[in-house]
Amino acid sequence: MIAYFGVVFLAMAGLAVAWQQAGLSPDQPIAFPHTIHVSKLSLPCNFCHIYVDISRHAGGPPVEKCMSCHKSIATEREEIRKLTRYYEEKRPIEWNRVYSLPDHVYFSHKRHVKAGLDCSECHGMVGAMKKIRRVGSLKMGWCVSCHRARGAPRDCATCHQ
Amino acid sequence: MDKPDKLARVEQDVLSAMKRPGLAYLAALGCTAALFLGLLGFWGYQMKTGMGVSGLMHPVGWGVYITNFVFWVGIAHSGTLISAVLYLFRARFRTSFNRPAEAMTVFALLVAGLFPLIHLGRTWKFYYLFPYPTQRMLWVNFRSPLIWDVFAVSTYLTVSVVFFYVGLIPDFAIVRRYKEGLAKRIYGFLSLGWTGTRRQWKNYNQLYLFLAAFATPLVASVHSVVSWDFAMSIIPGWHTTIFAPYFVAGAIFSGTAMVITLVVPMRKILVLDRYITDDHFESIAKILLFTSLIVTYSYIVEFGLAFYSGNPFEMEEFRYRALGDYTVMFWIMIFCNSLAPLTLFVRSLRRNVKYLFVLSLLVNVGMWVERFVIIVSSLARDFDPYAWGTYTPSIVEVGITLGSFGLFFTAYLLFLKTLPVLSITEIKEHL
Amino acid sequence: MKRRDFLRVLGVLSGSTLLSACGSKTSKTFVSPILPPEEGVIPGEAYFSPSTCTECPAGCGLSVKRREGWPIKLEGAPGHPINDGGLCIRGQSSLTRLYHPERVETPMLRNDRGKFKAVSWEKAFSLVSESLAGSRDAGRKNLYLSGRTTGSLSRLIDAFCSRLGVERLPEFEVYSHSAVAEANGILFGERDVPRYRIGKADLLLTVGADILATHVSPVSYTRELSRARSREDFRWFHAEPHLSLTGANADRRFVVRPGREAVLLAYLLRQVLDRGPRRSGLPQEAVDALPRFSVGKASEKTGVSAEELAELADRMANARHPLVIAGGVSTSHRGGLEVAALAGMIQWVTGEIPRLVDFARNEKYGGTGTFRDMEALSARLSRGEAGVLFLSRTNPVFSLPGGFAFRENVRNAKLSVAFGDLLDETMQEADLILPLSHSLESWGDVEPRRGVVSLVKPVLAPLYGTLSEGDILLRLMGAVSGEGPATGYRDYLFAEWTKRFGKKGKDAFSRNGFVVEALPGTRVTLNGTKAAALLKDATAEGREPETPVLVLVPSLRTFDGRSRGLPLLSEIPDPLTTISYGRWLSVSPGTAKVLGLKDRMEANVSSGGWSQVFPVKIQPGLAEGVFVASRDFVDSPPLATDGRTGEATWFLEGIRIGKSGRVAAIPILSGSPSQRGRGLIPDPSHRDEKGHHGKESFYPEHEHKGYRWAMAIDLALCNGCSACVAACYIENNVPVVGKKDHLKGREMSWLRIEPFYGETGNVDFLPMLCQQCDSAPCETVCPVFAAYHNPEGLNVQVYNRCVGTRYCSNNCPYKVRRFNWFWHTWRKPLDRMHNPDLEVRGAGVMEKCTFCIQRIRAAKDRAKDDSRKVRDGEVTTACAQSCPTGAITFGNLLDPESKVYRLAHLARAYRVFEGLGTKPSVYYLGGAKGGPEKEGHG
Amino acid sequence: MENRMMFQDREEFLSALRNLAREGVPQERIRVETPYYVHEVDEILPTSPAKVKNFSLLGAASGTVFGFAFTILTSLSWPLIVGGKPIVSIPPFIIIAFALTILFGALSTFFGFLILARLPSVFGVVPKEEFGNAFVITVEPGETK
Repeated sequence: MIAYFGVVFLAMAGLAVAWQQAGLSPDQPIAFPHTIHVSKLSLPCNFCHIYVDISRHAGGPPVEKCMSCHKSIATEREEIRKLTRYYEEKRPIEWNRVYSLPDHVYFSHKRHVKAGLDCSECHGMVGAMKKIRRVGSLKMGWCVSCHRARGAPRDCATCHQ
Repeated sequence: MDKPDKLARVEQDVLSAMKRPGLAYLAALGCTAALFLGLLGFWGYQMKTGMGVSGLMHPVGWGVYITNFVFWVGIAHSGTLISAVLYLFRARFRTSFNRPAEAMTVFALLVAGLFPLIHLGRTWKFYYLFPYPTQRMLWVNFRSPLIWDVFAVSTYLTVSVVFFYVGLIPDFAIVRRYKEGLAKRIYGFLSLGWTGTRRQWKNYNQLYLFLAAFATPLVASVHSVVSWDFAMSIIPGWHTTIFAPYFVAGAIFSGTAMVITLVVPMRKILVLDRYITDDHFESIAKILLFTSLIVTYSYIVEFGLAFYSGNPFEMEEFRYRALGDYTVMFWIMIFCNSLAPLTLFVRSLRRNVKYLFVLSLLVNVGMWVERFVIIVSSLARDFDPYAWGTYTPSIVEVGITLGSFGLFFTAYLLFLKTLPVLSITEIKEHL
Repeated sequence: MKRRDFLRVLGVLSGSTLLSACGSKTSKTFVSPILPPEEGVIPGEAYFSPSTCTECPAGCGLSVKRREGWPIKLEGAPGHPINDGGLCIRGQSSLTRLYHPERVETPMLRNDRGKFKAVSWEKAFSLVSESLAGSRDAGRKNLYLSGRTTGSLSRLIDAFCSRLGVERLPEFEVYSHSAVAEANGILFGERDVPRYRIGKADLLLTVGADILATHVSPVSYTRELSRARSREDFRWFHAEPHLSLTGANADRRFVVRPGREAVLLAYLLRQVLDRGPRRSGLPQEAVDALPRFSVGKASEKTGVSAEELAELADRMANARHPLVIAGGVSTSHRGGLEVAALAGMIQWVTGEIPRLVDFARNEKYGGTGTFRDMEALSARLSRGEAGVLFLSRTNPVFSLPGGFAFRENVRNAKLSVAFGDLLDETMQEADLILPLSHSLESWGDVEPRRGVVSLVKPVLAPLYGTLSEGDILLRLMGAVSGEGPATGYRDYLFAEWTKRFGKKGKDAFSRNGFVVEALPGTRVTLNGTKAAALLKDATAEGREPETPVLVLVPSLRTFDGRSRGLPLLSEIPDPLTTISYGRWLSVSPGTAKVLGLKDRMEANVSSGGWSQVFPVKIQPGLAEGVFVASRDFVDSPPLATDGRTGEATWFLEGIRIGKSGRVAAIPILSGSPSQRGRGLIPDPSHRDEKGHHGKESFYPEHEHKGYRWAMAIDLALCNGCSACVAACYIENNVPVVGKKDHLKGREMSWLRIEPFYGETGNVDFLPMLCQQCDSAPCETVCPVFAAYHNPEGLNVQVYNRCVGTRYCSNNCPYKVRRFNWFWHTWRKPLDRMHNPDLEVRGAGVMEKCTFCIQRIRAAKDRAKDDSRKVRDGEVTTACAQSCPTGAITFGNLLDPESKVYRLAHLARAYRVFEGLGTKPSVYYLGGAKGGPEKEGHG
Repeated sequence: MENRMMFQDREEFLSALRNLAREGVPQERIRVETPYYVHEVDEILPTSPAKVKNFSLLGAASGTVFGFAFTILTSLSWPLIVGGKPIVSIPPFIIIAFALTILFGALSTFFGFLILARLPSVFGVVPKEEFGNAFVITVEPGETK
């Protein structure tokens, strides 16, 4: 009997772990290197993530913005060709989410940025990641521990919607 | 015949139950098991589709499931009463009942334990109910009677199982003697290697005494806690101070009835008349009568309080309970729990085992209905008249209820074939 | 040990755990658009743009709430001349018309087998233009019939008709108020419904006019009424043969014998002439013609008690600015014209024209045709005179009496072309269906009231290949003349607007969403001769319908039936009967006793050759011998038309009622019509009932941080119109569960209107929502803290923590918690309405009113940005926002300056079941409908 | 060479035991096995009463303490107001503490018994020899004083 449940549990646990690992660092339609843009060119985050300090959502850069430089820069590279193709075919780029929260969570980038939090606190050293991978579990405990540490509100209604 | 043979005779009589199962037995087991499988099926269906497959609605959020929960927890009680309380009181007749009674307690609690889970809207989140450290850093609300339930019932189950097991240890040693090969090893293992040395007996004796002492308060506490699920709410018809004693009495009442229901056929089939005599039944019948009177008294008090209170909500509630949509249930309850048992004032009836059996069935029905009436009729007529509504159980709920009986009797049948149905050692001791 | 025993149970669970693990609908991608979205538009923020509601002819101003480009809610436009922020239940639900799963998506042509087949617009246009020409040559007339049309579209239709030689028929409205218009035409030469300035009156007498629910412009009237009611001296009386929502809300309601309204008014007019200050006189000939009644006689004829008549007369005579409004059922019987005329004369005599009765600002029903016109049309069709018949935004096949045989005659048209969005009876009879865009998808303007122009502005591109009526007409004109569409309707409108308002005016118009043009006042004089002629046998016997009579009334939820298709409207119960789904017949308690009818029993109603079976609902307050059914419940009733006004008579006379013996399953949501003296609404006559302010708590009070959100609901203003309920449904993604679950008592509404009837049949409405109790019984019993109290006094429900024990719901004295019995789904594209600020709750979770916590969160977010506290009135709940009467006030109870604080501390403020010590945060303002110190009604 | 005496009759067994006691055979050399508890044995060979009760007391006490500590500390770790009641509301916690008192008490009594009775014993699982319903006295060899 106990053995049986042991098996069931292990199976479920294994599944859960596999599930997570998969989501940690998905491939992107265009292998965008944060290393170059953040570290080398040291662009500020909100140069591309235009809404990060005015909205819940950080938002991605309009393709036009990418093209403003990449019309001329590194145009021969395969990835940039992809980009140009998106632009010419007027197709929006659908990036795979690395950080996604469930529906019942209310999270506002604006509030956290305005509270003086540095992006790296949650997103890690993006500048050092050739391919973005998730740092932090995004589990409730993960949020709460930080909220506890910084005396941020722990009223359930702040985050649960 | 002289003493030692008597001892051997006891062993043979009791253990004869454990010989190869006959066709009738297997058939019975098949039926009960099938019912239980039905329960699992219905439950799965309910979890997949949603609670809507039950008859529950606004305002009646609790129905048959909670009724079953209270019913089965109630059943458990008399087991403990007979095995622990009567032990402390050194009541001799207990010896012939305590093993089946304890078994009943354990199985009833296993069944009861299912229902809080079955009635959850999101059963798959049931672990939220347990206070264990999680990454959420969240604990449970210890102010909620439901959490009290979790603690009370699981404690009760644990203690009962230990008590049951401890009682079995010396008997396992005896069974071991009659078995060969693997079975011998298993029973040997279960007996923890009991040999009946002096040290073992000395500590065993005290262990049993103290377990009895620990179990005794549970008889009162557990069903009080269960009753507080209702008494702690503000629903007219639930929010009453008498609920705790009222429920405890009811629990013992129904449990005792269930003991009779179980033991009468057992005695017949396994020919244990020598050990379970009519005198024993008479004493049990007296308990039944006594608790029935308490329960009846509680019914009267409930109505008395309601009408004396002058509280319009209470008054309407009890008028409705007796004369409203569930009036039939109410009067069934009165007949089975209050009127029928009065016949036990007649000695001949107390000693008439067949009669007792029938009566015990009535009481089982009556007590189930009592819980239903209390739970449903109160919810159906609470404060806001706009929100009033009536509830009728669905096929799913019926199936699951039958399934719970299936599980209970499956367990009991297995018990008959695998464990000594009476406490051999004790009978020997009292020969 | 204990763990293991519960693990034993887990065996079953583990399976389902995996099943339900995958639930989140969060999109797994995020998008880089090609271009940055339009200036100032930020994702995750809500934007509002002005438009106009087209669900009924009233033309209320909208402010459309959009998220990420999708309209997710309609709200009344604050400051709009018609509705000033309020929006009715139908207006709220109009959004479900836009996203309706069964909208007509493409033009459809009936093929030879009678089935509809999708065709291209080009095909459709060429077909129409050919048969236009064809039938003109064949000597047939091309006809254009539409519902009431105002503003530029009306002019475009004229242009279209003259250009293509199409005859434009008088518009068809089921409720065209032709009796009133006719009377005004005869008396004052203004054939129209004037604007009534209720707000300025100090005595209002409404005769049959259901001004709160369906009459002409309900929200506008409701707003004005609230304004009037805020004045101590205002009184409102209502006379009607049946029981309407309006009657239920008047200070006092008189039950008049059907068809005897004229006697009442004649009596009053005489009284006013005799005693009142006669500001403007009645020509002698008319005075002579006016029949004279003693109080007794009048009372005997009308069935209104002599005392009440006398008092009414006194008040009428002494009032400074009395206003009489006749309409609805009282002007739609054989004596309707006289009733309307008498009302007009009282208005004249009391000199309230033009002060309260303004013909300069007509409600623009002049151009609207009558049933007589439709009779004529039907006849012409039967004679096969019609070539191409355009049927736009109108459903005569459903609305016209059976006798007209319109359904059959439509088929005689060479080509019938129906415009519409949802397939209705008329469209099903048509040969060609041209799908119309929803007003949220199209440009346009309406002029519901003369000089009041309201903007219709698209907030999204059409979901399907639909066009606005304007575009269709323009492209048709193009197709016929062969040179293709001259311009789009948008350009046409811009030109029109610039022409009408000038360049600046046009910009202001499209910014504000409305324009109120200055108009010269119209002087009218009463034509004595005609008046006299009308009065001669105004009160003649034999005019009134013979009882028992079945009164067919417009419906709060579906108006003339045009809103039937909208799912939300059938989910929300009718406030008087609390029936949500299906049809019913309202029967008076007395009659029910006599006939041995009970709720839900089926009764067979027959009159002449016509008969129909209805489930019965016993309706307190209904007069004996009077039966009521909503117009759209009745299939092609045998209605007569009044020769003089062309108004249909909404009375089925001398009906026979029989029991069918069957019992129908109709969901009656209320568990009890009376409140059983439980003081949910304390009787204003004895205040003390309201009683003790809660119990003393055994525990110390817990303090609130910064805010304590609270609500005040003025029961004297609430009229049960249920607009708040609709608003709540849409704002909070509350699922529509359907009839099956309603029958089980599983409706999901977070906010409900509870009607409670008194002995006299008077009714009070109690909006019941989560009371956000300060010592909430639901919180204590939750084992997992899913229900808890937050520092701002909100009773929060954490959906994702809920395990679904339903204990909280059991323990809630107000029974406002709703359990998700199933996985609720929204048929696509209805899910577009979802408010992204809330989770859509899954099965097994308890939910309830949150005081629109998402709105509070947004407001606090804004406040925090410019580091201040949320201002009073800055945040309000969806229900409060939509309420046409302004009965609901939301705010911070800790702020002594706030409006809610003031109201909560009024003498008539109380909380429901205060004796239970739950300390609710919702304060109800008791008192009679008429306001604080006024008499109760009944 | 140990010598064993087996009796079918309770009384014979007891008298034999009495004789041994009178002969002054030290207790630790006498091993007794009985089919059920025979309280006279303890009178004949007096020993200190069983210690199981100490475990009971210890368990029960720790149960109570843990019960209160657990409820109070967890409530404080994430204070949430419910029903306007204080964060630490003792009355409900008493119920939890009570339940845990019983639970811990019962369990520790049981385990106490196992320790004191030297159970489970590996050799006992399938003993070399079984005496059925016989009363057995085994005297280990050694000199009598």
